[in-house]
Amino acid sequence: MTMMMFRDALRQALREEMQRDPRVFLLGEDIGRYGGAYAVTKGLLEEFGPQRVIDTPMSEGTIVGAAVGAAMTGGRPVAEIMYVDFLAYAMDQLVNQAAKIHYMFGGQIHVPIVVRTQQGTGRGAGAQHSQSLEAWFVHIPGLKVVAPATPEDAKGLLKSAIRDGNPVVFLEHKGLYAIKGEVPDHEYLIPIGRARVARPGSDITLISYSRTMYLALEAADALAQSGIQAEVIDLRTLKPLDMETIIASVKHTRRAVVIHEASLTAGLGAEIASRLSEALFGRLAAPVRRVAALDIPLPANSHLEKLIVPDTARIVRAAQETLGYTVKETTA
Amino acid sequence: MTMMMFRDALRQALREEMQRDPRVFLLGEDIGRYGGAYAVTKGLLEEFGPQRVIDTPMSEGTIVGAAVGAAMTGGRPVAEIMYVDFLAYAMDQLVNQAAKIHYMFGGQIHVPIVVRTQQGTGRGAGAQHSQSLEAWFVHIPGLKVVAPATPEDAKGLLKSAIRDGNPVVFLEHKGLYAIKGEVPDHEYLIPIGRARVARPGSDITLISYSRTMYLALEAADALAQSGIQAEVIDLRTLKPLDMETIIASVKHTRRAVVIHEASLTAGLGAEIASRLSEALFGRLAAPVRRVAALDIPLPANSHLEKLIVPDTARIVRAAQETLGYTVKETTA
Amino acid sequence: MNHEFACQALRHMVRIRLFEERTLEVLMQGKLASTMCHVSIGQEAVAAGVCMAMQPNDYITSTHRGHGHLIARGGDLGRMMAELMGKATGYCKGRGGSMHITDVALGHLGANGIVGGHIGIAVGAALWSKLSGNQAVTVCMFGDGAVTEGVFHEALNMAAVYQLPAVFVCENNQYAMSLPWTKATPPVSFKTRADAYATPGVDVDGQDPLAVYCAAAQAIAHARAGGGPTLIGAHTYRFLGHSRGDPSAYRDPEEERQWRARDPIALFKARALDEGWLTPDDMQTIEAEAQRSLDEAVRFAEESPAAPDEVAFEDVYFPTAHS
Amino acid sequence: MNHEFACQALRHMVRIRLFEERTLEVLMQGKLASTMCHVSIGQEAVAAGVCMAMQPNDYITSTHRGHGHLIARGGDLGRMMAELMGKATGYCKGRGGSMHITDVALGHLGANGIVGGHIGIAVGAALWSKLSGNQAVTVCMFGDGAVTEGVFHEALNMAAVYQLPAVFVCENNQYAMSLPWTKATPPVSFKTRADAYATPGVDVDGQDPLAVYCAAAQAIAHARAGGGPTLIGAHTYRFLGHSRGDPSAYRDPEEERQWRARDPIALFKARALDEGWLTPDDMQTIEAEAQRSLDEAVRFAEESPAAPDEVAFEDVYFPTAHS
Ligand SMILES: Cc1ncc(C[n+]2csc(CCOP(=O)(O)OP(=O)(O)O)c2C)c(N)n1
Ligand SMILES: Cc1ncc(C[n+]2csc(CCOP(=O)(O)OP(=O)(O)O)c2C)c(N)n1
Ligand SMILES: [Mg+2]
Ligand SMILES: [Mg+2]
Repeated sequence: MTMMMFRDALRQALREEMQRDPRVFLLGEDIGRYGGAYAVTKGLLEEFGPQRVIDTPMSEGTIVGAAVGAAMTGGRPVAEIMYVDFLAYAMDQLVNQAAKIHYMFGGQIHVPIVVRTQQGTGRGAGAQHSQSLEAWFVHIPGLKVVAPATPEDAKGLLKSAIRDGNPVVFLEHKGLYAIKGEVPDHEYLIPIGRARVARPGSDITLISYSRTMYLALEAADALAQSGIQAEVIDLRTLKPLDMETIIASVKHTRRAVVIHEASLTAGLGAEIASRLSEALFGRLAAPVRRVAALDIPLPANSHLEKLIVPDTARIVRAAQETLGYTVKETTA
Repeated sequence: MTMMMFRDALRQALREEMQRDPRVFLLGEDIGRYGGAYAVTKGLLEEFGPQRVIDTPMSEGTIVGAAVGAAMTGGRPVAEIMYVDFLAYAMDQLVNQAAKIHYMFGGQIHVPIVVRTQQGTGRGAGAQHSQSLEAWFVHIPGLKVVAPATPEDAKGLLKSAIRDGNPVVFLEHKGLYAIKGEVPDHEYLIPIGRARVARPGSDITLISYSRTMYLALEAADALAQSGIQAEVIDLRTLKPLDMETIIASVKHTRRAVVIHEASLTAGLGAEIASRLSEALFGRLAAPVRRVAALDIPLPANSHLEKLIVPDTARIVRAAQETLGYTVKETTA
Repeated sequence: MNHEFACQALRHMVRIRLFEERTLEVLMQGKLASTMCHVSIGQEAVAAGVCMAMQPNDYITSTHRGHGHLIARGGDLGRMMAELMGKATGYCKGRGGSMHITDVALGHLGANGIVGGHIGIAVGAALWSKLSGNQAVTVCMFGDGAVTEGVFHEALNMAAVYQLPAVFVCENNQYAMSLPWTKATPPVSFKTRADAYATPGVDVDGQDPLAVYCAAAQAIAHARAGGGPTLIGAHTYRFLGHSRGDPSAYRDPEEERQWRARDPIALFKARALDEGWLTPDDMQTIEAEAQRSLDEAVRFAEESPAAPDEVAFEDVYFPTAHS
Repeated sequence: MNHEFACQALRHMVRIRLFEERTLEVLMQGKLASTMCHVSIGQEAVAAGVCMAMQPNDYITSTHRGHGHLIARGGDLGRMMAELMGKATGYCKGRGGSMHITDVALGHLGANGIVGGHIGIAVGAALWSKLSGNQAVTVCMFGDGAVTEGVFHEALNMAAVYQLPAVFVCENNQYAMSLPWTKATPPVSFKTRADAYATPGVDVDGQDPLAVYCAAAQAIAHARAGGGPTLIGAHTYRFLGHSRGDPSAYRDPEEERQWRARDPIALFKARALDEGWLTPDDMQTIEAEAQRSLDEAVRFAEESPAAPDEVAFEDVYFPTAHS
């Protein structure tokens, strides 16, 4: 194992896959000499040359469109879109094209692309640079969606995404690039579609992904001080959802809190909460709680931003309320 | 009251608002001489002239962008996007601009636009012309989202949307334009944000909107034959959700099925189901069921299409299962 | 101009015309599986001229009005008709219909229902050719409506920046649904539009397969030689409505009359006779053969089983073993 | 060229320069509320020249690098600095920061964080001017990066089709982040790019406020008279990195040196002396006054209360009584 930053783990994945498979290439804005806005691709231009690391003009729609076309004809493109917010320019290419081509054309062809992008809060970057839009992608059949929290998972999942035969939206978090974690020294893959128990516990399940996993772990620490053992699940893949792992945990704990940085309403938490409520009906000790961003755009102001998104205190509070929950009497 | 088609009710709304307020104007593709792909604007060019009914080039992004700019400077634009699928080209303008400007610019300015569009299945129109994307819009703070089912509501809600000071996504259903219903003769508005009980009942609540309201009513008819009284709710507005009306009904019936044509996963049904499960925890007789499209793109084949989206039979079955539900024993 | 070339050009045009006339009949009989169907009657010379200039390993991307592109590329009429009727033997298993009709084995990367939606895909195919050295040229067909979508600009720019082997062919049939070209965009030639990307641009008579062929052949050769993209504006006319039930009330009947007088098939036949490229016998043979192929195609399609229910549920994801 | 004009031009440029230098200091002190901040040092002549050509009722849309546009439009330095520091007295209640800084009362329709995101908005403002007859012209400022976004094309086309009173000004500072203009797009003048829309296009020296002013004034007059849009390419250079922490390692130091030798303020001062537009005293007065305004602005901002928590929760929706 080697300790490394999230961004370095991603870079290792890209490098290894580019070495392994000559069809793999990268395209995006400022990914070459600049090394990417968040320094993920630093050095890859120098290593692989401008045929494999392609700086594009500012044309997000056609970056994704070109990735689709290259994938349909034999390439294995990994496109970088600097902020998920800018994918708003490329939704046709991602949703109407990439996600549907395999089905629409009768299975004749498939679209193995990875769209790496970056989302979330933490930098006071404002309404147009801080969104978390995973729910959009999770809603679309034909896409896969991945959102790793640790360097190890980031590397293993990015490698799997590159080898996958389908369009994968790979969501990084702007606040995680510099975090460090152990990464295995040998070659490995993390399978798409499998969640991970990040911390075992028996009293309540905290369901998290991407940056919120760290908040959930902190909350679990805090809860442990009052003797509560929280189990933390790191989803890792958002589509397909690993409901098996989630349900197995909540079956046991009978209490769950889902945490995400995306807006509450119609966020991924709703999907998980409703699946849990259905699967474990009558067996939950309290309703599934969602700790999410308020339904408010994000201010370009680090202090105000913090008021909108989940923090450890809100998770702890939600967990405590869930643990102290008693069914109110029906007053029909 | 006058019997009229959905499209005619929409046209009346546009006409009345254009007569009332000289700032109201329409823009979109083929809305002038052609009268709109679904004939909603027929005759309005002749009546109001090319300054108020503006045929645009094919540029969905800039249609919405131009609406935003016109609204910021005093106009009251109503943009038509022919299919919701094509809004994929305009997500930046709708989501990063229209939805955020009021907040982002400190409340200095607001963006009173209506984006009328059309969605749903029923015509075997294929993967790129049949989506139902309401969940995308409902997820975005700053937008309002409306999806009427009846001509009366269509007219009253469109008038309210035009008078609203915020961006409103107005979702019509391609299968509803020719349905008929009574429309009041006097001027009226239907408020944004209020659901309607479309059929009272006491045994189970069917929560529907847009075209699925008719399926829910049919299902209620079928259920009535075996003595089950289903209450049908027509949401009408999807953002903000009228949870008060929904909860009031389900508190009473203790059973609910949410029905929509959008894909199941991360669809609006998840939001409603999780809010219900939380609000009425311990008071539901069965889990909230979702009857939605399968997570599959839509085939350009009317027969196959029907296999993917909800129909009356599926709703009846879900209702019956909900009514016959018994909590399974925990097998931990 | 040799005899064989003329035979082929006429053959393509006639097959397209007959296929689409037959499609309209089948549609009127209620036998199509989708409501989406757009025919290109009047525009056949563009598809014929362009596809004849292509090599077997080249790629083409197509539009909602794409029957002609697939036919001229060598598409099987039976599988096409089967696709339109939603049959199991259709190109897309009866799941794509007219608007997504595709034969990937022919380098056809799909008809597309989003106007402009495939233009980026064409850039990507051409990019991969450049990166992999596969020697293919990608031809991107699109309508005049797509010219005003942002992707047109992004794609032309990107193809020009990377000097990609791509040829962009605008089938300017003068209308995007009801919007006349003259109201969609200022009166600017495709040559001038291409100048904005420092790339060759040319305007050709889209009613003349030979003119289209020459422009396309030159552009394709230029692209294959590493010279980068070309923009071709092929000026043509859609003889019928945008789709079923569109009486084209927004068009001037006199304009329609004038364009109909320039039917590409009639013009080509007259010229071929004049120039001695073809005899009346040749033409009759071609037309009879096309007729027979169509009869057979329709029979094949009608006798094919409907797409079974399972087809609705397959192919959402490509199976991946790796992870 | 009169004395007053020169005073104003210099005043604008100096205020912008000082504001941004001060912004960088404040940023280094950790006093900005957002991490997003882009300065336009080196490009001041463009903002000055353009805004001086505008009338009070005109509109302007701005970019992520927009301090200069708002200052030259008459923005209050104190409220601007307060906005950057996240103060309650800021233009956007401390919620917009540098990238969304806006004074709507000045016809400023917002700085925008999405490259190209405001170009459609400019079209809409100009469209409403045409429909309402409000006599305003809308000036749309954008960077070279935006030129390759699809919206640029859609907007130019739509403005040209409707002959809208809009002026599109590309502040071509030679780089979009690390991407040089020469690699973003083929070497084509803005004149030629405008030809694609049959609309006037002009390339000007963006280091010369007078040249920019003349081009903008002509374009604005043309637009106001109903002549439709103009595309202006103002060629300039960003002296510093894209944003904090960008050492511009992708640039040739020799190139930087050459451009720095063309500092718009130094150039203008030299010329103003030469031509007798301004005396050294005039200049000193202008600079001292600007310095004072900045000191005051910073004091105002620092003394202002931080945006209270409630600000985070307000203004998601505009209150509507009607329904
Ligand atoms: C993005 C998008 N906008 C609108 C439509 C609806 N539509 C389908 S074809 C068409 C006209 C297209 O015109 P053109 O590109 O000239 O092709 P033509 O139909 O003339 O062959 C329109 C508006 C669409 N399919 N996609
Ligand atoms: C749609 C979009 N893509 C990418 C970015 C990230 N980004 C911000 S500024 C910038 C460069 C913009 O270049 P240009 O338009 O020339 O303006 P400049 O920064 O040079 O003033 C980039 C890539 C963005 N904000 N929006
Ligand atoms: Mg056309
Ligand atoms: Mg620039």
